[in-house]
Amino acid sequence: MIKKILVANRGEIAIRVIRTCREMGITAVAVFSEADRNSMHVRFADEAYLIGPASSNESYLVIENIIQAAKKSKADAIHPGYGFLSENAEFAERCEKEGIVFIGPSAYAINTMGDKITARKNMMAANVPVVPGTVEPIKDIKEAVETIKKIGLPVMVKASAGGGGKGMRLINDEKEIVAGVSAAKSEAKAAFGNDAVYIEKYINSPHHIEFQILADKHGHCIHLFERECSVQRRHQKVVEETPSPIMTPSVRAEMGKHAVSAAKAVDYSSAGTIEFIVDDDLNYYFLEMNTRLQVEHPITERVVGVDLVKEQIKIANGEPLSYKQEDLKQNGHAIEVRIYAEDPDNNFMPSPGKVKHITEPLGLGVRHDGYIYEGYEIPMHYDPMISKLIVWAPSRDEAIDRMKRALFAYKITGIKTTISFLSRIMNVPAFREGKYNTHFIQDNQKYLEPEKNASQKIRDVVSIAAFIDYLADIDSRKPANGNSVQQQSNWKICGRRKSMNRL
Amino acid sequence: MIKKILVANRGEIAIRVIRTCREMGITAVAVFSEADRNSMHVRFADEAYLIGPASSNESYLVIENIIQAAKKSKADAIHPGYGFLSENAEFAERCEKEGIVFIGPSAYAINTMGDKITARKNMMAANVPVVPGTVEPIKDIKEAVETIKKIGLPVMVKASAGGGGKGMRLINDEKEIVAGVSAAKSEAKAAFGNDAVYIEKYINSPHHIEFQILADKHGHCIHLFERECSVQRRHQKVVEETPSPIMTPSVRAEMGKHAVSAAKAVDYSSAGTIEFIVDDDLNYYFLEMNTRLQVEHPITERVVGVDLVKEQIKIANGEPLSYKQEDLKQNGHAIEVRIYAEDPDNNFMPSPGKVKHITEPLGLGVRHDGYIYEGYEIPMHYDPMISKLIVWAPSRDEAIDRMKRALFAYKITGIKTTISFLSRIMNVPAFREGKYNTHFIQDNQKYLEPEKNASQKIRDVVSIAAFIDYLADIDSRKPANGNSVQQQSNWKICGRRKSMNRL
Amino acid sequence: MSYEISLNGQQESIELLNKDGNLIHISVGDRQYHVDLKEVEKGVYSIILDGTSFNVELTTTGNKKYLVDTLYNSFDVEIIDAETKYMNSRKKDNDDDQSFISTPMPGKVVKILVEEGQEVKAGETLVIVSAMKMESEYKVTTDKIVKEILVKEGDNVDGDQPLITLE
Amino acid sequence: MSYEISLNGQQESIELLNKDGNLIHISVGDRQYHVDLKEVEKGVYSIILDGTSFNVELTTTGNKKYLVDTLYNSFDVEIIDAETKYMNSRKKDNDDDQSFISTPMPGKVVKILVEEGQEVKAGETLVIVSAMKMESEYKVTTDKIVKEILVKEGDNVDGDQPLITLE
Repeated sequence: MIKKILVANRGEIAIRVIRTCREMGITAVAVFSEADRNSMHVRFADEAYLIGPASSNESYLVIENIIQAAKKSKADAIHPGYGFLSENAEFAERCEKEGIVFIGPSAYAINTMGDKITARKNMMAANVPVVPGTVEPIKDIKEAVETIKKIGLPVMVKASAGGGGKGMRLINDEKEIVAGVSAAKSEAKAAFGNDAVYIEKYINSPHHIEFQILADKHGHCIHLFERECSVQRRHQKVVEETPSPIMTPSVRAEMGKHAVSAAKAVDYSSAGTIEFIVDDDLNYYFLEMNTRLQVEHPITERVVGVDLVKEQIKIANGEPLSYKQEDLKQNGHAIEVRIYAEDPDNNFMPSPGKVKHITEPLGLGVRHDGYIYEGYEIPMHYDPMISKLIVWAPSRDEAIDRMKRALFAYKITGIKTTISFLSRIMNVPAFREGKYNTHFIQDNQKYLEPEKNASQKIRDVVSIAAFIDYLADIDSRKPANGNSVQQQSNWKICGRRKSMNRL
Repeated sequence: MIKKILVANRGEIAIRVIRTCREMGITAVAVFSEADRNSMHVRFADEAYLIGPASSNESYLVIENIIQAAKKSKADAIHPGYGFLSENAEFAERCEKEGIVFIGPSAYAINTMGDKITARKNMMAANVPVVPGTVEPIKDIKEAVETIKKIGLPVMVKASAGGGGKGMRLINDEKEIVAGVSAAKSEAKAAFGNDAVYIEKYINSPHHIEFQILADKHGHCIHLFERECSVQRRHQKVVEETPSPIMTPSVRAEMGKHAVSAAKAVDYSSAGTIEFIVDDDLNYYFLEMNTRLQVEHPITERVVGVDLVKEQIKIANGEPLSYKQEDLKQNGHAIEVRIYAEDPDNNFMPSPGKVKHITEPLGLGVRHDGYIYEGYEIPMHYDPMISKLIVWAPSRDEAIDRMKRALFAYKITGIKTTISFLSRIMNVPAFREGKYNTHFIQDNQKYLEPEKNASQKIRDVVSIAAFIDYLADIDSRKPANGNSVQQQSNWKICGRRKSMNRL
Repeated sequence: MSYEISLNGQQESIELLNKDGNLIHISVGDRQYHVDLKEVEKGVYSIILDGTSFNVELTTTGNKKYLVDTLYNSFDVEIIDAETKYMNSRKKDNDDDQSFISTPMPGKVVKILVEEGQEVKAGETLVIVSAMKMESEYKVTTDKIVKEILVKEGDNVDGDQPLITLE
Repeated sequence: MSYEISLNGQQESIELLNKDGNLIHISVGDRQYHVDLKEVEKGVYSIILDGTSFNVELTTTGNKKYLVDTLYNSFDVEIIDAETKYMNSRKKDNDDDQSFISTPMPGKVVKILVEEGQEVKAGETLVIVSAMKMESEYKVTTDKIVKEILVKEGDNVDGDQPLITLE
């Protein structure tokens, strides 16, 4: 039985894992770099051990240091969170060798899913659909034409040796095939000295939809439905929701079965995610598997009613799954947004620094998972994500309204954050209608520009507040009149007396 | 259509109502007394109007002032929250006369349910079970004996003119009837000069279970299941949960039907609560109706998935109910605790004052509805409740674990609060087993005493922190050495340099 | 330099032996500790001792006096330096003597039941103060004479503010 | 006394006309306001103007300079008194001249691409600084000579700290 867990992570995910440990009566051990002595996960844990300098290459990523901290604290198990060592097969192996339970899948599963080509082959063997295309290079135009006809249009022809868009041709129409392949080949030849190309099905308006799975060590595996993650910036997810606005019950059931098959194909245990690329007609293809907890796991927790970290720990303990597939259903709608310490009005420039004031949005249907506090200096060494806001409501429309309300009331001063950008996303018509794909952010730039116009009244209110603060500040610095009791501002005392009279 | 709502309340309930207004695109108007200029509801609302001095008799309870603020702000409707004017029929009538929508039931329903005897008669007419007993005084012993046999033992014989326990006799056994009634009569005669008594069924181990109902203006009425509210101190609820641990599906269905009948008997519309007294055998009797939103409404919201304030507003708008009875089900388990600014280790002495620091417990399954903030001076004029913590989990056991975790992480310094007392309740065996009634707190005093023993280590850690703070404070007060750059503590600078070297 | 520290009334010696950044070597009574101590927010200390993480929050309650909260407990702590020792020795004589009536928290004076110059018996209620919808009665512990009444009915009063002086 | 105030670069006069407790009569440009203004937390103001409730949060960004956040917008505000006016008039001559390279936020110097004394062309990158897993390049805006390099690769730097001086 696991009695003590070392959380090999920092930030919001460390705190999130510790909360579940506490509910299960498990002692939680934090580890921290020298830059994180003040971090909330250190204060929040039952125990805390220093594991090295600020740079994660010298601390959170050093297997040896984590293992030493686990031994020193006599932890039975390690939860890796996400990022850092969470998908490192060597770390999982090392834990096993040291007799420490790694709360995650086997090194074999991590390795197999970690390599794109091996994963693709395994998935094809398990009858999980993958993006149609050729893995081996094609040299012959005739062979290319046949392959393209088999895959179906549109396709992308790509230089095998290529990169940077060179030797790439999108083919939409049958008439373009010969010319397109030829052009790609000659361009590839010119650019890389090699005219081999391969062919891949082109997904016109791709959706990123992933399925959460849970698998125990007794061969049971279930899925916890999908998450729609198509709102992305620089390939980073910004907003996630479940259910997906484009999903149908039959496709959901089918994709869920394929997700379970995918996990079973690598003898998976623990929580994991199967990512699919999906087109507008709901054709879907395996993209990759994340062999760990995801940042966006809370929306599944809210809609399905399962604590995923608790299930991970129970699975690691060797217990069978607490739920059967038929026990699970999706209840209502959940949306998550990720808040970054970045300046959305200045090309998303990172904004580490000292947090001055936080107003957290709470209330019905709102979950806030964060780690910063007032006076905390956000280190520049780590990921800029500072919190996640998760809302739930019976319907998607109500969930959007609730997210707008929560973002409206969410205020962090001292650093720049993406809160205003996220608010604007909620107001984009395509988002409200649920009609969006991974091109969402570039397609909707005009809605996402910062609002530059403030009314004269608001501008004047701002001026007034700053001016009064300035006057009060001057006043408080005035030298004392020799009488120490009178050191306090006369102006302030006068104000206070007057307001007492009003009472 | 309601476009602007004045919230005639303060504290957490004002903020809770404003949140829903915002989700519905409705402008929220706050009102405040002179003691509440700094209160969060004033800061949180779109508009705010002063309605009088600190004393609620001169502000929040003055109908005229509220109406004037509503007119000034051009509010279409008033939400009364709970307490203050929420069950004041005169206020509901005045709103109607002024053409302002009162978000609550009719003055008729408030009046009828507000008078205990009228309510009892109405409920009997509607076939809702009431506590068996006689309303009219009984003079004759023979009549008394017959009545008691009809009601069934045990009964309480009470002096009609009485009070303070005089002329009261509990009768458990048939043999005691004649002697008991005689004794009660002669005691009543001696104490009050009047030997009339009445007889009431005695509920040995009473449970307080209430049903949430919603009724629209089109004759539809549904119930949203029960809340168990038996954990009480001085007749004030402390912990509420849903479902009730003693409830069965068939009794629930039957009580729900009676709750709907009760509401329909007074042509009820809006949200309301039917309170029942229930014995260990699940015999239940109508106690009273609360014709308003309850403090504990969030546990129903969480388990049933309905925003009760939103439904109130929609009903006030004349819309039909959004839900049918068969749409609703209880999903998982929710518990609420109320946090008071009282010192549980000192006979629950009120503890107004200035809040120094707050650490809010958040994360999966936790809702925190409060209104205080760091630096806020809690006024002495109003109710000492400062916040509510609501948790949800799939099962009751997990919900208790989650509540323990949340209370563990919940910290308010500067004032005394009941957080530690609530933690102790979660650890009482009778609570964990779900076997408790309204005698819970007096029956479990030994579990609820403050923990006096802290380990030597914790005591020393406390001493060390205070001592270091004291030294740092002395150090920071040392006069400058003439050199203004050196005004900062040499000791601190030295410490900082050294820790920079460590980095 | 060695000080005394009083924790919930129990007094012990305390001495800072060494300090290197946030690493502190300190003795309390006859026990020595090496702790990693940081003030992470104003008055909030994060302390790591032998791997265990403690959160300690201080509220200043007077000169050299603190209310200290840990996750489970609250403690009254006082630092006893030479000055405090001197003050304490002087105060001792009058310590059990009640020279005024006050309330521990802010409130509103509801009723004053005595007049200046009146003799009052031990246990007699002098004043009723309400806070947060609750009324509390304040009594004398020994027989006294009411010297001065410093407030009137309806007044708002602070915590620990003298309301009625006695002799 | 009348001051000037600059809000996102737009300058207007501002004058406190009267103050009675938290009730303030004030003029901004040619507009007059009666506002109920309270500092409810340090640097956080609650303002009620004609019934509308505003929350305004101030962060001091320099001498007489504020970053002011409302629920929807952020503003750079500067109070312009006689001293500031004098300083501004003196500074104007050198204003468009870039005399050093700095970063707007704290970070770590990843790479320095120039040497002291080196001539650099407009648009040339002098230094790369990383923060939060993102690297940013800092360039010169006009042709310059590198005067002094104040940091080395691997150094942690604060926001607005001069890294390389130019002439």
